[in-house]
Amino acid sequence: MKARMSIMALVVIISLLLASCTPAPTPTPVATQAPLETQAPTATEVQYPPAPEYIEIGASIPLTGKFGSLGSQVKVGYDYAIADINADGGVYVAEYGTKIPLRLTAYDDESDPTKAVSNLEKVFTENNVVAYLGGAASGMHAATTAIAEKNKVPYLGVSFAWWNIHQRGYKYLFSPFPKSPDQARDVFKALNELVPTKEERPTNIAIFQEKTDWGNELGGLFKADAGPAGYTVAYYAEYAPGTTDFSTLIMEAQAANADMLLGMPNTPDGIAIVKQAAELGWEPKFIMLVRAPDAATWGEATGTAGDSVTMFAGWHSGENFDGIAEINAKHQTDFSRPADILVGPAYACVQILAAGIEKAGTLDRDAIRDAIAATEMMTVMGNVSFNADGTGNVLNPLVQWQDGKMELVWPADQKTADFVYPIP
Amino acid sequence: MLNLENVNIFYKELQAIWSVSLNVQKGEIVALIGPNGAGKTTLLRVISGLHRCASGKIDFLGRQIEKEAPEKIVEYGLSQVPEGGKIFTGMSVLENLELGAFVKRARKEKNQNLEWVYEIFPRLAERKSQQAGTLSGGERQMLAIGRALMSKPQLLMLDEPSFGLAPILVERMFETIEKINHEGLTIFLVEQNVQSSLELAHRAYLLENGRIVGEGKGKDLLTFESVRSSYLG
Amino acid sequence: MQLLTVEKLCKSFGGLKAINNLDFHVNEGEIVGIIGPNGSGKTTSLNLLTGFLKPNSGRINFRGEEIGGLPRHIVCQKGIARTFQLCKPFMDFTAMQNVMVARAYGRKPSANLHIAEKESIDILEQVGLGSKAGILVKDLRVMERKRLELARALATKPYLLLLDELMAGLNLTEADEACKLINQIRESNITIIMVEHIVKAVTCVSDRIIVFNMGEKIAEGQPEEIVHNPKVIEVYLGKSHA
Amino acid sequence: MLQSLGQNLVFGLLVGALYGLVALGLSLIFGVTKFLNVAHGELVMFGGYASFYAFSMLGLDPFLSIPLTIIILFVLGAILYRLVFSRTIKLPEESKIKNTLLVAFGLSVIFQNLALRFFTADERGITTSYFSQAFTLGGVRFPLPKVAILVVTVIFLIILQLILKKTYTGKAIRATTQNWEAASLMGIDIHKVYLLSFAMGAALAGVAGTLVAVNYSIQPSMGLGWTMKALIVMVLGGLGNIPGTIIGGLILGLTESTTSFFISSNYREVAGLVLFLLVLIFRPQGLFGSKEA
Amino acid sequence: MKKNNIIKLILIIVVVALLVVLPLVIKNDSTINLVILVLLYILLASSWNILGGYTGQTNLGHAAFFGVGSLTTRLLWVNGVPFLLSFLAGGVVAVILALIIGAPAFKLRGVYFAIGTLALAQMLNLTVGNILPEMSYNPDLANYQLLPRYYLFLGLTLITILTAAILVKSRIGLGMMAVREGEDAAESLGISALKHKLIALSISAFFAGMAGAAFAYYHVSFYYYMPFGSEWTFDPMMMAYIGGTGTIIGPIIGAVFFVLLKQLLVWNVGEYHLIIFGTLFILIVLFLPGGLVEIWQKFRTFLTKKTKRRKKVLLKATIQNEDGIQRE
Repeated sequence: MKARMSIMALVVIISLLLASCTPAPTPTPVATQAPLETQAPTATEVQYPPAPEYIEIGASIPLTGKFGSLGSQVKVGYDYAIADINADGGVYVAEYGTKIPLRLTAYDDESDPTKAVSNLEKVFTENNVVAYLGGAASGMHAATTAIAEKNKVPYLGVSFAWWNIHQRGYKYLFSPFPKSPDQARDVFKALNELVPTKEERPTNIAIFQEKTDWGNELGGLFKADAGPAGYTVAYYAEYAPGTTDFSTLIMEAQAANADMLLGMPNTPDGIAIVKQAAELGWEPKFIMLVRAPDAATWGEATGTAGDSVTMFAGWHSGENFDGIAEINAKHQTDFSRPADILVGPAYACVQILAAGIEKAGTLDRDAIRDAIAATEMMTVMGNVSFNADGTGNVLNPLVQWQDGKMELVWPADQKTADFVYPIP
Repeated sequence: MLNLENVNIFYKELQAIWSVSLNVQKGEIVALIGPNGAGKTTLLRVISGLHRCASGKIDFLGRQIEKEAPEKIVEYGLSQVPEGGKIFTGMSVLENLELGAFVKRARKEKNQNLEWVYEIFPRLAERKSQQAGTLSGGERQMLAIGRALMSKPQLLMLDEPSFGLAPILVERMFETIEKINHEGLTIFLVEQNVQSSLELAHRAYLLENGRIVGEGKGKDLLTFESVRSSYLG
Repeated sequence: MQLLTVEKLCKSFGGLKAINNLDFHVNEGEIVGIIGPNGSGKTTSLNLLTGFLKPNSGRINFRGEEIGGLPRHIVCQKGIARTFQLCKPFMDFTAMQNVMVARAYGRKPSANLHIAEKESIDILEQVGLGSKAGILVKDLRVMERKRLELARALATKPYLLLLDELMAGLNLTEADEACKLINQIRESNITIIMVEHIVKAVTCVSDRIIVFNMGEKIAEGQPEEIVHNPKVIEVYLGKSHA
Repeated sequence: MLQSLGQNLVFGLLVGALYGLVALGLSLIFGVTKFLNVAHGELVMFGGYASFYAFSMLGLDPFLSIPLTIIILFVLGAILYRLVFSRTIKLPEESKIKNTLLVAFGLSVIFQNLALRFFTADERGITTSYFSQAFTLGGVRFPLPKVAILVVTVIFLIILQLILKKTYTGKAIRATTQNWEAASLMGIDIHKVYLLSFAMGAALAGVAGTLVAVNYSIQPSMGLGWTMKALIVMVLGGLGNIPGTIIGGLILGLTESTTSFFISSNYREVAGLVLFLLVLIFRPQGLFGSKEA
Repeated sequence: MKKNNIIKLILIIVVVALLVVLPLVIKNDSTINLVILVLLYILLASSWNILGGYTGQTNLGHAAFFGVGSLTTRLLWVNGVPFLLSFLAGGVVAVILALIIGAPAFKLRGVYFAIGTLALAQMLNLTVGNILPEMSYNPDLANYQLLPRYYLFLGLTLITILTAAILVKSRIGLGMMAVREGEDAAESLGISALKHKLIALSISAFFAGMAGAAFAYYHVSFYYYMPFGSEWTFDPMMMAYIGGTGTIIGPIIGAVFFVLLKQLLVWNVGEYHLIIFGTLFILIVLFLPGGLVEIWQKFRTFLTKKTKRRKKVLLKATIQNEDGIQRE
């Protein structure tokens, strides 16, 4: 009997092997590597190698789990951009002398970094992707960028402000998104510009630092930049992500006479913070939560408690760059609202990638990587160029929730509404 | 009133009762005696619908009940006082009694029945608000019987009412049973206490190893050698 | 020679005194029957002897050693084996595996499973289950399960074997077989205590019978004496019989 | 400092009442049926969404929509029992607990993903116009939504106790819990009792969900966290002990809030778990359970 | 019996040989990654099975041992301790944890044991998250190679299965199963239930810890608290139940089935895959309490019954025939 059981086991294992050998249901094009000995194009007749059917791009995006609401926005941005580019025939690749459409293979990682890592491995080996697009949230990027580096695949990611990850010497990582140092610097700069009278400004800062590596970084930067800008850190506290009760932190901030709150909570934590602050009667003049109000449902979920909360979104649908109007129109049809804040940066990623491929003129990953590194172009998020560490030089707009809507309030040349201060 | 015909009962694959037939007539006290493990409790469980019999017929007041759910059988007027009483220890005495009148038929006459039960067991009236778990062994048994009476049954089945009681209490218990019977209730009694139960019963059956091995008028059976041998050898 | 001596043993549950000042002893090579009606404390005393319960007070001396309150597996390793009133075989095991467990762990265990297996077959043969060694317990009949329970207890190589209502539920022929089996076991120098509800069940084999009622010893003696002891008859059949 | 501690304790108690309410349904179900329904957190989630949609689409105040939530979850509970859990009712206790644990685990996977499909991964929450109103007593603030937790919990505890103590149905439930065999000898249809208790437990989860949506936020993957809390509270209070469950919740709430006050808010959850493990080791029947139960 | 054993041995050798040459033949990283995932889950499910299946203690805190193993190995390795040493330390520390919590944990029975172990893993998860919130990176990313990691997993899995197979044939294994079948009876036969549970827990924890160690070596980047997550308990447990607890082959079949089915569903039904998966799982628990192994056994008994019946029918037919002939 046991022998037969082993036969069954064998059958199962063989079927496993077969299953893993068979390609994924979507037929994978045989992606020919770019031949290195590219012929110099002669003016008259050029013999191009057969072009691949698609330019394969891979991504792992948290569509479910705690970063699900961020990931869904990012996905929309990618999809819009790829659709737009493909509507035009795709990206011109000189090596093949033709336009090739982009194809994105994106898997949901359930906000689990381990799954994200295996997703990226999967698209790398199965789809032979030429580039990765990132998911959402710093903690997720922290895991996935290492895979890009390991596989030597250019990686473009937004929705993460973690600066330190760029200091690991990764060559393939690019992020056209405001980073922690920008955010820490700009929060005080914006505040000083928006509230010109010094006496009206808040003075005592409470910082609620999420106990994650990015939280640690940004919290420290807030603290360091506050003094020179003329502010005092009256209260600084760490909390573990997923905390549901912030009453102790809020009461201690209150006791320290803090009149301004800086933090980087994820969405559920952020909702809890503003609700509980209101319940406990803490009324800071200014609140900036870098990440939580990203969620499109923030206004609905927090009502008046979440009103006037500000954040650095990286982008806003009210910006006046080329292409935004079209994105908004499309988003309006699909979701009955202008584009969410992560749609633009995600869209820009694809723009940058397409430009990089076109400039490289080949599908060789290293060539694309070099082309992206040299980016200097207009995108839907304005002018983008990259520093040596892969961080982007991008606009860092300050966004504020007003009456259940997100408004751009700083810098002045882009603003869609006036800054509301102090919080009523 | 109650009629069992060729009832066979299995526990898993093991047969516990072999082709048992017996009957209880209206107004009677019938005793079922036999040593431990003879299958008496199993038989009662099957009559009450807690366990299914493999084959055979059980007829109560003209109804086939061998396939009925326990709650239906109570509704028809057949109540059982299970072995050890199985009172609801976490509830008060009164609540226990009220639960006895759970079936719709009895709910209407709840207060009337309650008085009747208090009359039979004045002790329960004294302790009505006490937690049932704090009662003594004898009181528990009274409560169990009282609870069964609350459903105003036509036939009352008692599974070892003398279990764990001091001799004086056993005597009183049997007196009470007789009294209840005099008030018109038919009684089917399962006992190990041979002497008292046979003196009380009009008729009796002797069950051994899942089979009926003797039957007769209560006092006749008392002198029946098989009873003696069944216990003492 | 006294193998087991119980002195002033007491055990109560809550307020209920299940065993009250119990004294008795068992000699080597004897078969002692313990009888009594339901709730008289037979099984409780058996549980006290085998470590399933801890006595409140009193002494249990076995082969010159105090064993009251020892963990039950230690009691077994010291040489007291028991069966359960409701058989507790390992249901997903074969008959052989059941016995092997006992042989591999009891007193003087055979650490080598091959040896244990061989010895187990012998024991199964001894109780008449030789042909059922490879059969799952699920598929055994009641009497066979009882035999298996016995085999398992024997496989622990006990000095003293405690049988809890082995005879209950057996018909006449089966009971006869059981008696034969017990006599046979006695021949291999194992002392036996039989706990039974029915007097008849122990008279055929016992050298001595102890009668319990309400947690106390009410009578002790030869089987014939016990059957005619008025106290015993009263306990079982009521006063008028006595 | 002292005032701050007072505020902390009050919040601990108010939040603890919510823990108690979340655990109440689980405890009721476990006590009567011995089902370990680890999909309880998902029922809480459904309750939250029910009142969220009642609020955002019908404009119904969350506290007024509680009856609606109860009905929806009651029906859902009854369906779940009939379709899934009733199939395990005849198993012996140990394997019943194990099997229902596994089944419920599968259910929670299904529920989470259904919620994801129908409600999206977005965070939702209910913020009423009066949410930030509070009254102050001795310098300690009592915000209305948090006070509402306590009020609602007490109301439902009383309702549940009244049902259990005063009605025939409730007595039938208690009787079945204590001894199902004797209960069926009383003429009680125990399957009906099981169905009813399961549905009632689900309805209580729904009420808790409303309070979670009002005080925190809801999203499809929120279930496990609340199930964990409910399990802890249930054991703290003694399995199946109804008032004990609420007290267990209060104790957990207080432990968490004092931990954040005296040690660090990072360890508030850990402290709850440590307390739980200590209770398990030294008083496995729970703080208020009796040994027999 | 003997012939069966030979067939069995040949089969095992073939399977092992196939797995050994697999990465040499299929040079596709994602296939190797998938097989590694299967091996990891076989490791976890088989190790869970030693306590959960063979000794009958429903342990919901398996992730604690997995996590502690990965934490130890990764920390030591990242901080420069030689790999082999840090690798073994993972298993050792898991056993130490098992011994510390074993005695108090086994005071608990049934549901209390299950919830208690669940709480323990959750507690470690949160604490580790508090103390080590940082992402852990592979210290030597440039030289990352998949092949040695594959063989590490393969070797470890084989050792685990072999250990389990030897264990259940041994005296201790017999004792463990006896404890599962009935603690009272087992103790009355001289078995110390506590001792056997502790042994089972330690072995189970050791292999879970080693799985964690291999995980730490395999993964490029992860958060230290992640391997403590409850999914590392529930998934392997589900696999063991799907395959059949208390058997050697069960967790293996379960893990293969689980991972493959999930992948197939992801490919074919996309967003609904977990809903279908959950439904299938519930159906298996409700209607196949013995797991997939039981299907096989049922099928076998069905077959034998059928052949027996056929033989009987044949026999009857012959007799009738003979009758017929006689009548003629």
